[in-house]
Amino acid sequence: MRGFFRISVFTALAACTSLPEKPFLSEKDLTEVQAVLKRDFHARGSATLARLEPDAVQNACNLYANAPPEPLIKQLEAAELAAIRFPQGSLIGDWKNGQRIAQSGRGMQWNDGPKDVAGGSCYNCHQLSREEESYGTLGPSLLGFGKLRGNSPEMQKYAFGRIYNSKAYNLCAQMPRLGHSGTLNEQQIKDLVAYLLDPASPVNR
Amino acid sequence: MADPMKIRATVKGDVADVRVLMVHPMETGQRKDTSGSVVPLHFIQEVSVRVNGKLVLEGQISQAVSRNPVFSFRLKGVKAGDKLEIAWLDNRGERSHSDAAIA
Amino acid sequence: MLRLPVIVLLLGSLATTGAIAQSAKQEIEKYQRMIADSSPVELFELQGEALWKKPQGPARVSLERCDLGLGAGVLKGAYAQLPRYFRDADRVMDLETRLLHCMTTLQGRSRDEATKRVFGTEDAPSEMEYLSAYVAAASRGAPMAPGAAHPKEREAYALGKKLFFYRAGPWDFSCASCHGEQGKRIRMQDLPVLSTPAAARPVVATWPAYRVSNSQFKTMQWRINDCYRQMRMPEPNYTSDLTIAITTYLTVTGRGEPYRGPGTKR
Amino acid sequence: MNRRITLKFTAALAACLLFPLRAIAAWNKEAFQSKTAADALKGLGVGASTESKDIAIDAPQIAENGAVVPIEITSNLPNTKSISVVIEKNPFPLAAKFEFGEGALPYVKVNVKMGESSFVRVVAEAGGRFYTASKEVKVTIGGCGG
Repeated sequence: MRGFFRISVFTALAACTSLPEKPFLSEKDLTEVQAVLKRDFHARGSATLARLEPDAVQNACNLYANAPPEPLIKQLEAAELAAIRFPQGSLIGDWKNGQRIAQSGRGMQWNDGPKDVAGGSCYNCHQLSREEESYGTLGPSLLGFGKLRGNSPEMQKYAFGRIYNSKAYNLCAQMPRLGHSGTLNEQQIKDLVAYLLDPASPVNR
Repeated sequence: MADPMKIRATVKGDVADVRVLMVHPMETGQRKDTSGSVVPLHFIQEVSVRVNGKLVLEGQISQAVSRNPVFSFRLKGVKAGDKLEIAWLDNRGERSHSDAAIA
Repeated sequence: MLRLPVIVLLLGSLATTGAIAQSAKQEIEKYQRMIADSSPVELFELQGEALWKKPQGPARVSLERCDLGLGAGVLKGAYAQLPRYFRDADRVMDLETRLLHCMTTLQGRSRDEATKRVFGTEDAPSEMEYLSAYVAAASRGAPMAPGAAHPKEREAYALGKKLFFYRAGPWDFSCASCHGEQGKRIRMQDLPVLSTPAAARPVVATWPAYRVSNSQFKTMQWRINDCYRQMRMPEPNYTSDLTIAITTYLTVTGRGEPYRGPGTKR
Repeated sequence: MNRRITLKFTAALAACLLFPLRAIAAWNKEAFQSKTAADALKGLGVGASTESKDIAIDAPQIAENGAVVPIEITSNLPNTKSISVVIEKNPFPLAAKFEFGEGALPYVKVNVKMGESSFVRVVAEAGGRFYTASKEVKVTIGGCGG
């Protein structure tokens, strides 16, 4: 036990200190890369060339190696938050459907058909329930998310917003903006909120 | 005629390690192709291994064996230069046969 | 006062989770060793050899006189020195780009015909896949030493590096989104931090590779293409400078280890 | 071109001449088409069997993908005549049966498909009796799943 202790503390420290090299892309670099993308990509299926157009969030995160100056972060986060369309009433949908969405890695790819239902790819990066052992670790574990935080209206709103547009809360977060990008619709996000917050959901059992 | 097999047989002492690769789709009858139609059941059922003409090992297999099957066996009492023959027969009656010298 | 036990508890649970993750990692490594031991990759090499020697195109010639960088027809060790700058084409080329060049110049085939189906299926692997297996296999044991001295090679490396970290598309992903942090995984798949030599080396030394999950042989052009698909981006043009730049950046970062592919992946 | 055809023809002919008859045992349809492990064993003629530590199964505890699960089996039981592999949760559990004649060691390595996590049961026949061992393999999800 003691051995494990030391190892995990050490690993945790090592992970914090040995971040890989992150180059600082200049304005000129961004212009160059954008020109290369426009030249060397073609549209396929639903993946049109319009997707290459950068927005303010991407520009800021690229230009400052994911750490823009604080005022810029505040300004852009506020704009992202303001653009979230929060539905009225309860934000808790059907956790069972939420589980299917969390499991599915489909959607928005050029090989996805127009009738294919998109997923949230949640398990690719997060641990969510004990039942599913094949979970990714790029994001934090969300095991017991609702059990730890409750399911108050404020918490529902936070969970909904975070899934809809993670950049409104953490500007250069690695998590996709699942609502903002049109990957998931309002009902699907509500179902994911239920999966996270419903006491009956495997996340909280 | 099916694609060739790839046989590797190396002897150490009097025991030979044999590895054989076969080209076969090993269709389970449950997979759908890109157009959405079910690919019919198609798999190797029998595999036989002979040394200098004598049957030493026989396998019956199902569609649960992976695509492009790879088998490893061990033969004893053999020496370099012995002739190894491996053959398979699938559920459609197609056959393949390859031989190799033990090295 | 109250905080300490909570921290101890938390650390304790972290340690247990760590131990489970550690054993899972070891088991997956064992799985990967076992599938590599019994991989059908040699079958692709055999078919590739037949295609390499088969006369094709209007010129009715084989690829046996193709210059992969070490002289016409020299296969041994040629893959290990790619991508590299080719004077006759005045550009940096990776394996598939160079093969395509030989198909159009030596065999007289049109680019359209030669690239009609570059990524195969489990039922019908492509010519490029077979050829990549064969050519790469002829570099087994040779240290990976892609071109990194010519100005155009340096240019490709620099562009590849920028592309690696550039976030774009509807999901705001860059290559580094998944391959940027040590010890992370997607589902059960470990993610190498490809911007670091230590993590890039074993990857560079084993691509192209056979994928057991779909029984297909996968080339490096496919690898880049499929990452962009999963990044929800449009599709990169086959053998475009962009794809070669990324491959150059990854290969130069991971150079030095003897080639031991074509590999076998989950 | 001509030579190729001749070669192929000769090989095909040789295959027919060398293997004109089924060898020792024909494919056991009843056992292979069984949908439960118990029926498959019955189809193989396996009655009572004893758990044995003399059967070594080397398989990964976690397979990143069910399409290829390598399984390596060694029997240390004297006079092992056959080794059968049963994947309990597969739709058709019996995956393979190998019979060893004089000149073959009771060892085999084979890649199998597994639809889901399951116990892999191995039954060895030695000296007219049946022995068994099993190992659990967890099938997981490897990549992005898209």
